Amino acid sequence: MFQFVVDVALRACDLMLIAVGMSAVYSLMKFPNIALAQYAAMGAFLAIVLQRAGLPLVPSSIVAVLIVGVVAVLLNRVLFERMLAIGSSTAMIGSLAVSMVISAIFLVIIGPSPARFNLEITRPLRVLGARITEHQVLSLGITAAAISVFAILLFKTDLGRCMRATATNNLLADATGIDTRKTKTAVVAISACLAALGGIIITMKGEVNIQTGLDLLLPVFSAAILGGLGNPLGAVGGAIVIAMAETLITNVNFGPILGQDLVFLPAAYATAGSFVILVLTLLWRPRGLFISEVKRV
Amino acid sequence: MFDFLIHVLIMCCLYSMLALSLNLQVGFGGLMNFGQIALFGCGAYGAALAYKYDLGFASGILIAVGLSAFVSWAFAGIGRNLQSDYWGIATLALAEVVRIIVTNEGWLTGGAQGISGIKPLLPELSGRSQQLGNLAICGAVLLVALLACMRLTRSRYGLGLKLMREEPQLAQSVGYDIMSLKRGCMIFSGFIAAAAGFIFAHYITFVGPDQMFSSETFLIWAMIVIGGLGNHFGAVFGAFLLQFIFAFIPFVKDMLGLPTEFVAAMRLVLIGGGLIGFILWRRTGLFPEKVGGRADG
Amino acid sequence: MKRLLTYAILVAGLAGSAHAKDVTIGAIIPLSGASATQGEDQRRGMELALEKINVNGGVLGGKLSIITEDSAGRAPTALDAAKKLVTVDNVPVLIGEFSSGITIPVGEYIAQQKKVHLNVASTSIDVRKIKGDFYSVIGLDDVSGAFSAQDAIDRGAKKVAVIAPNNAYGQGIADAFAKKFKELGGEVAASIMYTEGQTSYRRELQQLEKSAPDMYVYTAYGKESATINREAFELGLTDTPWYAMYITMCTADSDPKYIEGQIGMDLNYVGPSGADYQAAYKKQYNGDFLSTFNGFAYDAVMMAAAAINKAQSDDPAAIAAALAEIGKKYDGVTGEIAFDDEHQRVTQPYLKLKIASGKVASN
Amino acid sequence: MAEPVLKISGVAKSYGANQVLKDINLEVGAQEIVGLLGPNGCGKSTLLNLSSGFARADAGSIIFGGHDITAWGVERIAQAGLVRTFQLPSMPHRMTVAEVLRAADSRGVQFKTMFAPDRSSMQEVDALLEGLSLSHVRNLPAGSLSGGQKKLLSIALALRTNPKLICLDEPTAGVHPNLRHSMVQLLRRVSERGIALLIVEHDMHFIRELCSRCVVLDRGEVIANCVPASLTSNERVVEAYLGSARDKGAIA
Repeated sequence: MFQFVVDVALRACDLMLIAVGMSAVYSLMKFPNIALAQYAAMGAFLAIVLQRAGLPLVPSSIVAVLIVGVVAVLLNRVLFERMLAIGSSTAMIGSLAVSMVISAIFLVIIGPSPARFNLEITRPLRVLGARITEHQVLSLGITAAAISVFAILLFKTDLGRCMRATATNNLLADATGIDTRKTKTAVVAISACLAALGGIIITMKGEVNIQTGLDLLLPVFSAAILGGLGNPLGAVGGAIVIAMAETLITNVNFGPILGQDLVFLPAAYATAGSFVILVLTLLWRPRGLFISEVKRV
Repeated sequence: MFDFLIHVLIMCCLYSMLALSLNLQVGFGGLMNFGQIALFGCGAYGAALAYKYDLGFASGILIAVGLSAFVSWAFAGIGRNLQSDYWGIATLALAEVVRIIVTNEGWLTGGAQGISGIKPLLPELSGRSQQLGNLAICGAVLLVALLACMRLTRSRYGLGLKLMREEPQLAQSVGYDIMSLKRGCMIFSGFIAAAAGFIFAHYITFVGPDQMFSSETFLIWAMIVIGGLGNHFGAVFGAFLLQFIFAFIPFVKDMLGLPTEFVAAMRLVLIGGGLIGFILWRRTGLFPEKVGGRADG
Repeated sequence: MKRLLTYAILVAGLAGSAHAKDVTIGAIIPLSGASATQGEDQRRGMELALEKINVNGGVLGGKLSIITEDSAGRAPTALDAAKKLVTVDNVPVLIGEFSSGITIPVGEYIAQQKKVHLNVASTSIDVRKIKGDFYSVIGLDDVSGAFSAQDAIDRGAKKVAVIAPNNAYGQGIADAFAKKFKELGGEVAASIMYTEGQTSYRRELQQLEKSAPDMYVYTAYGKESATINREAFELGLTDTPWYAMYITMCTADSDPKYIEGQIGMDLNYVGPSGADYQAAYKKQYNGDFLSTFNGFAYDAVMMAAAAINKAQSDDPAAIAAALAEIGKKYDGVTGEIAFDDEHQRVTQPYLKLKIASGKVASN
Repeated sequence: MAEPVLKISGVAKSYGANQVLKDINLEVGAQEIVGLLGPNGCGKSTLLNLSSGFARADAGSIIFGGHDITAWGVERIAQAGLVRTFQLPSMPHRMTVAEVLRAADSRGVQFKTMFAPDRSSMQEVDALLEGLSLSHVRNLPAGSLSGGQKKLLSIALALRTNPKLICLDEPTAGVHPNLRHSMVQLLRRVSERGIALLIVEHDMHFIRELCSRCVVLDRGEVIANCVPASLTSNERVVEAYLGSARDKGAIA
C-alpha cells in the first residue's frame, strides 16, 4: 500500500513543478503557454551539457535553471507579448510554434538520442515495504522545497502581493501603481525556472530526449487545469489527483472479476486516463476543482 | 519526375481538404480545434475497417461518416461552455485518447501494426493511369468540398458562424443557437476531413495509428495560418505551398549535399517559424479574409 | 559539436563523389522521429558498405552511390520519399524502411513499380504479404521469437513475464515468443506492450511484477531500454533473471550496473566477415553498435552491389534475378543469408549471450 | 389593458449574499413603451438579463407571449420574439454592417439550410440602414462604428429578428446629442410597427418624450409604476434618487 503512495508521489512530482509554472504564467498572461513543457526539456538538456562540461550537478542545474529563466523572459518580450496583443488564442498557437522550433533546435544540436546525468546509482531503499531510491527521495525533497519557496514568495512577499493583485485585476493593479509589466516578467521568469527545475528532476530519475517536452504537455495541462489554470497552488493538488488516477488505472487488477489471475489495463491507458479526467473536468468544472464558480453575465 | 509530381499533387489535394475543413472551424467558426487529425483518422479507419472485415467499399464510407460524425459531435459537445483556449486543449487531449485507443485495441483496429493491403480506389487501372485516376478523384472531391464550403459560408448559416466567431453573445441575443452552430460546423467539416482520410487510406493502402500524431494537426494549422484564416482559397493555397516545399526540400538537400537530418529539422522550422512569422508580420495570411464578401451585392 | 563535424565530413564526402554518374540506389530510413537512433545506425551500416564497395572497384566499373531519404517515422513522408526515389532519381533498388507499418505501404508501392526492395529492419510477419521483388535480409519475428522461446526454456524458465514496445515489431515478436513458449510447455504469466517515448515505465514494470514470474523477457529500443533497465533495477526486479531479445540493442544505452547478469539472444554478426565489420564500425564511429540494425543495412547494400555486378546491368528485373541467385547462400556479416520462396530470410544464426562485467559476452 | 406581452411575477435574484432583486412584478403591454428607471445598482440590468435569458431567476416566473420563459435559453427567448440590446454593444470587426444585419435574422437557420443561398432581402437591409441614416457605413466593418452608431445598429439588429418586444439597455448613454433625436424617432417608428419596448434609461427627457409608463426600481424593489409626468411628485422616487444618487441630478 505504501508503495502506491510512493508511486503517486513520484508521478505527481514529475508533473507538479511544471504544472505550477503553467498555472502561474496563465494567471498573469492569460494564455496557456505550450512552450513551458519545452522549457522543462531545455533545462534538463542544459544541465546535462553543463555537467558534461565539467561542472558539478548542483551548480550546473542552477545555471541551467537561470538560463532558461532568461530565455523565457526574452521569448516573452520578443514574441509572446506581441502575440498576446492580438489575442490569447493566437498566443497559444504562437507558443505551439515556438515549441516546434525548440524541438528543431534540439534535433540539430543534441540529436535524437536520449541524454542522462552522470550520477552514481544506488540500490533502492526499503521504506515500509516500498522501494525508493535516493534520487527519488531527493527529487521529492527538491519539489517540496521549490513549492514551499514559491508559496512563501506568493503569500509573504511584496512581489507575491503584486502578482496576486495583477492576476485578479490587471487594470486595477496598474492604477494602484503596481508595475504590472515588471510583475509579469518576474512571473514568466519564475514559472520558466520552475519548469526547468521540474525537467531536471525528471531527468535525475531517468533521462530526457527531444520528445520529452511534448510528451509531458498534456499530463501537465491536465494537472494545471484540474487545479484551475491561474491558481498555481491548485496545480499541486491537480498533479496529485492526476498521479493518483494514472497509478490507479494501471494498478487495479481486473483479473478476479474476469475469472483470471491477472488482467491489467494497458499502461498506455494511464495517460489516456489523465486526458479523460481533463476533459471531464472541463465539462463539469471548467475553471478547475479549486476555483469557486462565478458565472459571468 | 512526372509521376512524382502527380503524387505530390494528390497529397496536396488531400491536405487541402484537411485545411479547408480546419479553416471552416477556425477561420469561420472561431473553433480552435487541435484534434483535427482524429477526424482524418475516422475516415482512414472507416476504409480500413471495412477492408479488414470485408464489408465493402460502401460500408466503408458509412463507417467513416458515422465515426467522424460521432467524434465531431463529441468535440462540439465538450465546447458547450468552454473558453476557446481550454477547448483547444480538450480537443488535443481527445484526439490523443482516440489514438491511444486505436493503438491498444488491436483486436478491432489491428493495433500498432495497423491495417495493410487496402484496395486502391481504381483497382482495374495500374501504373500511371491509376495515379492519374487517383489524382482525378482527389481533385474532384477537393473541388466539391471547396464549392460546398464556399456555398456554406455564403449562406445565412455561414453568416451566423461568423457572427458566433466575432460576438457569440450578440449571436445568441439575436436567436442563434450557439451549440447547434458549433455542432453543424464540426460535423460538416468532419466529413471533409474524413473524406481526405478515406481516400488517403485507399491511396497508400495502409492505415495505422502513427498517422494520427498531433504533429499532423499542427502542420494543418500552419497551412491555414499561412494561407489565410477565413479564406477558402488561402487554405488550399497554404496546403499546396507547404506540401510542395516539403516534397522538394529533399531535392535541395541532394543539390547542396546537406545531411538528411537537415530535412527533418527544416520541416519543424518551417512549420514553427512559418506560424510565428505570419502571426507577427502578416496576421491575415497570404490571402486575407474578405470582409463583406462577394454575395454582398 | 561532434555532430556538426560529422555533417561537415558528410558534406565533403558527398560533394566529392557527386560527379561520378554511375549506379545509384535509394534508401528510406527514419533519421528523425521516434526511431531516429536505429535509423542513424542503419545509415552507418550503409555508409560502411558503400565505402568498402567503392574501394574494391565499385559496380559495373563505376561507382555505387546511395540517396538517403528521411521518413521521419511517418508513412506519408516515407511514401513521398519512395515516390521521389523511384520516379525522379529512378533508382533500381530501394532499401528500407525501419518500422513494419511503414515498410508495408512503401513495399507495396515499390512492388507496383517493379523495383527491387530490400527490407533490412521490419520483422513483422505481415511483410510476407508484399509481393514482387521484395527481399527480407532480416529474419522475421517468427524466427527470432521462436528462437528466444526455445532459449528461455533451455535456460530453465517456466513462467515468464514479457514486455515489448507497442508497435508492429514488439507485437510481432511478443506474439511469436508466446506462441512458441506455450508450445514448449511454458506459461506466459503477463505480457505488456509499452508505449514508446515515456519518461518512466515503472507502472508497466509493477504490473509485470505482480505476475511473479521466474524470468522477465523483454525487448526494447535503446532509448526506452535504458529507462526500463534502470527502473527494473530500482524496483529490485533484477533479482529475477532478465532475458533480452536482441540483447545488444536492449543494453546499448544502459548503465552497466543495471544490466549485469542479463542473459539474452542476438544476431550473429561475428561470423568470419562479421568480426572485420565490427572492427571497422568501431573504428569509424568510435563506439559500439547503436543497435542491431546496422549489419542488415550493410549486408543489403553489399548484396545489392553483388547482384548488380552479377547481372552486369542496373535493370531492376535483371538485378532481382541475380539477387535470387545470390540469395541461395550468401555469407553476410549477419551470418548466412538464404531466401525462401517468398524472398524472406529463412535461417538466421543467433547467439546466446549474457552480460558479464558490463560487456556482452557469449554464454 | 389587453393581455400583456411580458409578465414578470414574483421574480427574485441573488448573487451570493447580495439580493439584487426581491419579488419584482412588472408587465409590459403590447405596443407599450415602458421606461425602467432607478439609481445605479438597483437591479435594472439584472432584470433585463433575467428576462432575456442571460441569467436565471431564483424565484418567480416570467411569461412572454403566453410562454413561461423563466428557464429558457437566450436564443430560444430571442426566437420567441424578445430581444435585447447591450449597454455597450460590441460589434464584429471582420463583418460589414450589411453582413451583420443579414446575419441577424436567425429564423430558419438550421442544419438543413446550411447550403441554402442567403435569401435575406437586401432591400430590407438597405431600408433599415436608410432609416437609421447609416447607409454610408454599409460596407464598413461593424466594429469600426462609433459608440452611438453601434447602438443604432444594435436596435436595427433587434428589428431584423422580427420581435414582439425589445429590451433596450441605456440606448442614449454615450450617444451624441444629435443622434439622440434620431434615436427617439426611430423608437417611435418601431413602436408604431406594433413592437413593445422596455427601456432602461437614466435620461429623463428621453423617457418623458417616449414612454407611456415608468417603473422605478430601488434596492431590488419596485417603488413606483406610473406615467413619467407624475414621477417627480412620487416621494419614494425622489427619496431614492436624492438619497442615493443626488450627484446624478437625473430627476429634472
